[in-house]
Amino acid sequence: MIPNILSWLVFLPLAGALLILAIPKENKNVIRSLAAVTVLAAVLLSILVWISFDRTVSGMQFQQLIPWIDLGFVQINYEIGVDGLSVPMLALSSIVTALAVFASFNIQERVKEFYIFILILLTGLFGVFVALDLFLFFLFFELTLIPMFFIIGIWGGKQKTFASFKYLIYTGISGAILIMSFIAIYFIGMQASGWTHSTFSIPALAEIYANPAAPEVLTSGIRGALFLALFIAFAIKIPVFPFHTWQPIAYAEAPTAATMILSGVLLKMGGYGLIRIGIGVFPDQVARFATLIAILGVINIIYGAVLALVQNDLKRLVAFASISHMGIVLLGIASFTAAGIQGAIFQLVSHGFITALLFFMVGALAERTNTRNISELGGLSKSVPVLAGFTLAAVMAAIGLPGLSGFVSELLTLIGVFGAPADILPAAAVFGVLAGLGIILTAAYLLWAVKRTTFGPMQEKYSTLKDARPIEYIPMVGLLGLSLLIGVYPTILTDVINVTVTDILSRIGG
Amino acid sequence: MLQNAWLIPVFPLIAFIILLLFGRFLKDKSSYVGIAALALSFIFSLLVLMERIGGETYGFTVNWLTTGDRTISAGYEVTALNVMMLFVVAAVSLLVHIFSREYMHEDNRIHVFYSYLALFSFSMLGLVLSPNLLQLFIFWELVGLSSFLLVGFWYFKPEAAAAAKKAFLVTRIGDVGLLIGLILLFNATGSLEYSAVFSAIEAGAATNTMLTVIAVLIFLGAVGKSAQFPLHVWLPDAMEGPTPVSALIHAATMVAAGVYLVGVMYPVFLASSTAMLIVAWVGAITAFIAATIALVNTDIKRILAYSTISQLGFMMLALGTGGYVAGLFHLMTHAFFKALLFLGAGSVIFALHHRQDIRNMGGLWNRMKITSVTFLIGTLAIAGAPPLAGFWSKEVILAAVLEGGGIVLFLIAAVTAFMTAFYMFRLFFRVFTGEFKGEHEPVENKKFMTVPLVALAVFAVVAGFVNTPFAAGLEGFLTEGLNVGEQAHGTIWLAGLSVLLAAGGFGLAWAMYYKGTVAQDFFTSKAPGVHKLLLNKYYLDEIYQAAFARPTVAAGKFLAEVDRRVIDGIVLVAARSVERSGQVIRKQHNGQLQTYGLVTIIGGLAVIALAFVLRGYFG
Amino acid sequence: MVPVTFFLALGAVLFCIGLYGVLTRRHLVVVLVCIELMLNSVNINLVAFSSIGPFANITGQVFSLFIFTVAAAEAAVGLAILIALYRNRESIDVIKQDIMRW
Amino acid sequence: MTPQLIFFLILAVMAIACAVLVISLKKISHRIIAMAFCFFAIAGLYFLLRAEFIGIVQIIVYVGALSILFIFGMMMTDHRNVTFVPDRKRGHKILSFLGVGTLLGLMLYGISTLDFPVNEAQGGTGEEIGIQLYGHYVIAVQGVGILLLAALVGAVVLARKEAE
Repeated sequence: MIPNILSWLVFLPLAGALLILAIPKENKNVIRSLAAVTVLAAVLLSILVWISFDRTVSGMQFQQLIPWIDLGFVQINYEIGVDGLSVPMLALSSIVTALAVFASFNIQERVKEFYIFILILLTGLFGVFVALDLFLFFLFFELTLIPMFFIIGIWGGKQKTFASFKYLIYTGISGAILIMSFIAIYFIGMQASGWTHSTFSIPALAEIYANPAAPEVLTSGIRGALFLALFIAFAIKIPVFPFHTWQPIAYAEAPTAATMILSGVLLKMGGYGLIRIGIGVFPDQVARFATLIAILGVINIIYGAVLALVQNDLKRLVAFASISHMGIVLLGIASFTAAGIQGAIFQLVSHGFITALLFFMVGALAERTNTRNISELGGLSKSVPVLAGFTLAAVMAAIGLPGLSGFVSELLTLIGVFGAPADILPAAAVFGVLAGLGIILTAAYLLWAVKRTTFGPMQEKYSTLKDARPIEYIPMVGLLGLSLLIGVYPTILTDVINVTVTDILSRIGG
Repeated sequence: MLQNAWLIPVFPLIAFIILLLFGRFLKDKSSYVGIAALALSFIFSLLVLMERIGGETYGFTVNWLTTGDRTISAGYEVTALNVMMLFVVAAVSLLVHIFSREYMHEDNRIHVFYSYLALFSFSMLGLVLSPNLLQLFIFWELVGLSSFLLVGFWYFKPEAAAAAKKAFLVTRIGDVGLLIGLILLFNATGSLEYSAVFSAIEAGAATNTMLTVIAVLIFLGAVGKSAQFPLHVWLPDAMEGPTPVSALIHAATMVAAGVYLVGVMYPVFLASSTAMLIVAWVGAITAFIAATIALVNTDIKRILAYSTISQLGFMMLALGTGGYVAGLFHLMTHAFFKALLFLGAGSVIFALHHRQDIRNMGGLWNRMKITSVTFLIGTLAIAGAPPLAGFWSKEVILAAVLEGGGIVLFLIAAVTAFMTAFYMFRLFFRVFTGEFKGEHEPVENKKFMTVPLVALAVFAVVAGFVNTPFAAGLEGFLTEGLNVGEQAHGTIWLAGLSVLLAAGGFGLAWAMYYKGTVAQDFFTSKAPGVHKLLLNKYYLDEIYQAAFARPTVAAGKFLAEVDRRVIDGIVLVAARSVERSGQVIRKQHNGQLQTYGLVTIIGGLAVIALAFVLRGYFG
Repeated sequence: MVPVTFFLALGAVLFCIGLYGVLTRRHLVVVLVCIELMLNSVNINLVAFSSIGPFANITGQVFSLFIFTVAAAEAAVGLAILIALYRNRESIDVIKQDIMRW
Repeated sequence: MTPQLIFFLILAVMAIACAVLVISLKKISHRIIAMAFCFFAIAGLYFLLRAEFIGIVQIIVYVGALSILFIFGMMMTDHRNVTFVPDRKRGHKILSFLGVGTLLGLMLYGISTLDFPVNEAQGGTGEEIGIQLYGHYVIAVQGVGILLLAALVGAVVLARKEAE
């Protein structure tokens, strides 16, 4: 066991980025292989964390605490650690990023900068998922924003500038709300502890907010306002209707690898934050606003699905599918049951793999046909059978075909929703049935898209397309294999999550 | 042997993986891989069946998923019902694999076809072996996937692509109902194991309303899969797939899974009389309307498809009226004779170079002897001619309906039985008798195609003898240790009525299509409106299009506009207004140092003034 | 002894006159002159406090020496800029020096 | 009415009067001379405060060097034309006057309410200042030296005619 393994993990990609910085930009292949080696090392480390994680213990593991900024009245620590919620997210980020690196080997211009940005992004992601200090969390949260802005803005499609600025401004607003609410949580926490604690540490704050020494400070209005501010900040990231409009264009314009990371992992920071800080610090408020969250979740599911139905651009279609699928996370959280929260976390991971695969497939098809317009495609099964087959498999995973991971998260979430306590989520069955409707719609728009792109008579102009290159098998097989793995044997994932979820629920007597 | 039952689905799985990875190198040798795997499965299931008769139920489970303090397990189970199903599925599947070798040998994607077929066999056998509802659901979806893949096998035909999508989507509606039903069941009883669920329900774990809801939702799944009204519309379209697929999936096995599901969950249905009533009526309506559509259709495969729907309705009707054994017995016999009919149709279609319209057929009796004879056996069996398989199973169904369903349902069943005999013989006479109408003289097909026909014909003759009024072997076997209520038995007058109905149907068809003593438009000219209605399948496709598909797409278009103009519009307006105000304020920066200085002074003074007002002078 | 407040008041008056000059005069040289005036008024305060005040000590005078140097440097550089500006734009009207906008 | 107060009043009135002249005279050269007198009066005030060294430096640096520098600056630019057309807007002048006046009022009010104990230091001889400068503040002196050098070089570079 490596001491301080989490710090190694977090700063390994940064070190890789610094190394790449030292390489002349003409040596593209050296840069590519160095990036690949770095991300593979990160994958290994994150899997090591996964393996050595003790599944029987609730609470944080591999903790590390270094005092960092001490201004007397403000103390910020470098406090990191993982529990069953973060461990899967670490693995998800490293794996999806690694596969995205392989998927982006065909990028030719500004290779050096591209991989530096990707690696910095990975450090930010790891940081977010291990940070136990609100301030640290925010720092890493913002650190992910900048590389992605440049990646979209430099390597994006036709409307890249507009897309990248829209992304920047939306997530910037999210970050601003986040830091304000963090500071408010900090000061109110200080008052609530009877001026005995002054901390940004999430576990300590959870304790303070659960058992305040000065309860009169924490009126239900203040708690509600703090939670809603947090919720909006994360809702922009997830994204939740009506804060979603940055997403389709950002996805559509970003290069394939970036879209994979963006949709596969970056979004998950929103869901993760909502569970880690939202449920972690304000469980009572989650219960209080459960109906609101569930309504937004169902709107996400159905709204995203109905809009995906009429998209003509494949990437936008998948983007709306992503919105639809993130609704399941919200619904799981709102159900406030072990199964529901487990389902939400499972969906974060599973959707990470599936949507990355979908975007990769769309990217691979678009690269060959030079169009993403569904109306111009058709009959691709004939010319590129392997790609078409993997596309179909990805679509099936997104539809929630059992045996692939999407099904497990839908199942767990629905078990949670139908079993939700009536005092927290009234009319749970209605939400469940609407989510079921969403599942049908998902099948409708995805199959319709498949029918119009890969099925049908072959078009002459696509008869000479090249099928999958060997390097493309790595992301395709990797992502599909992982989805299959946790779909066939979900315990591999749930035994990591389960203790943490039970612990969260037991702390609030839920 | 029972401990090794899990191997039965594994053989096709292995075949699937081999064909997926190396299929393109094996080309048409891949058929041997599939046939070998299925042969092994068939032998194993035969062994398991023989050991289970007179033996005990065997089960094995491992934990699959833990949520909170509840666990969902996975495993397998060998019960009386599923060994019967295992045997039927393995047998039909093996024969279809053999048949397809010849039927598909011209297709250069034959390895893909066999890999899909193996995937289907794996899923279907796995479905049957499942010890709990969730695992059943998992395989349930996988058979749906294989059905989708096989229907869409000729994806370059737009009709096939559309049919595949329709099949998946329509069954998906039912599947979501089933999923919700099983989740409700899980939340109510804390388990999904069949035995645990049943004992929990007996102990009163769920209220009566809840049970009805659960049963209806589970039945919704069966409605989708077994193509019951109103979700039956996908099955006729699914005939776009290769004919062996239609025989295996859309006649014998997958579509029967819905019936099997109701059979497996029978105690849940029994606990709710409302649910039983719904099952019975849905079955009856389905049986009736599908039979009426089959009367006028002219596509050989679609007639058989509507016949399948109608027969599945019969099974549901039986189950809904308490005829547990009757429904499942008919499931088994129907699997054999309908597979026989479909393969026979496949043989005809293959010989006629993929022509399917019966109006252009005729006179094949002398040209394709084996196909004709076996097809006749199938026709007789489905019409209910004694002592073929269909006679015995249809008779117990009629008995169950009469006893448990009342006179209205019985009349529907009787009329449907009459129509069944009529449209089947109409099909037979038009295809095999009369004048041959094509150019190429058809010849009998090779052994790979005729051997399965003969084998199935044998089954269609003898399968009925496992459960006769004289020796109700199947009934004892299936109901042992299960509380499914008293089973109805046929009387001699019922048997007479059944034979009479079959004979009536035969006679009318004979008169109209063989002898010509009754004009072929005798009925259609009397009621052209009805005829048109039937030809258009009650306009159900059009109604669904107008009621669901188009409004959804329209809503999508509308919401997309809303999204673009309103939601994104608000965002853009906010962004633009910031930009505009920036432009206005920018003009104030005119480069005049002294203005800046003045503003600074005044601003500073304002701050001081504020401090003055709020706190007094500096403190 | 003159009270220190008198010196402070004088400093304030000179400062304000200088400031007014900076804000309203249009000749760049005059503006610079006025800035010198403002710096001087600050010096008066420093020297006054170093001689008479609660913590009278020599540091104030040392500090004012530094201000002298800074003022000298400022004047030199300022005039150099002024000459360069005049050479390029042929005017030393403050109002016309407005290229540093937007 | 001590002699110091009398001298203070004389010098103060002189400084203020010269300062007002700086911003109100018509010709630029007159203004610079007024400035020199203003600085001279301030030097007198330093003597009054017994800061002789500072007073002498004031005369040398401001009255001597800086005035000459400004005169050079004036001569190298446009010095005939002091009034510019069109004039600044009246509103600007009034606002400036009001703003500056308010500031002055505030400061004078603040000064008038000051109340603290008064100690007198023993004057600032050159020796004492030298000890401080080259002892305690030696680094600052070095820094200022560098600043002056930089200003020297910078001024030369800026004012030099650009090579063609």
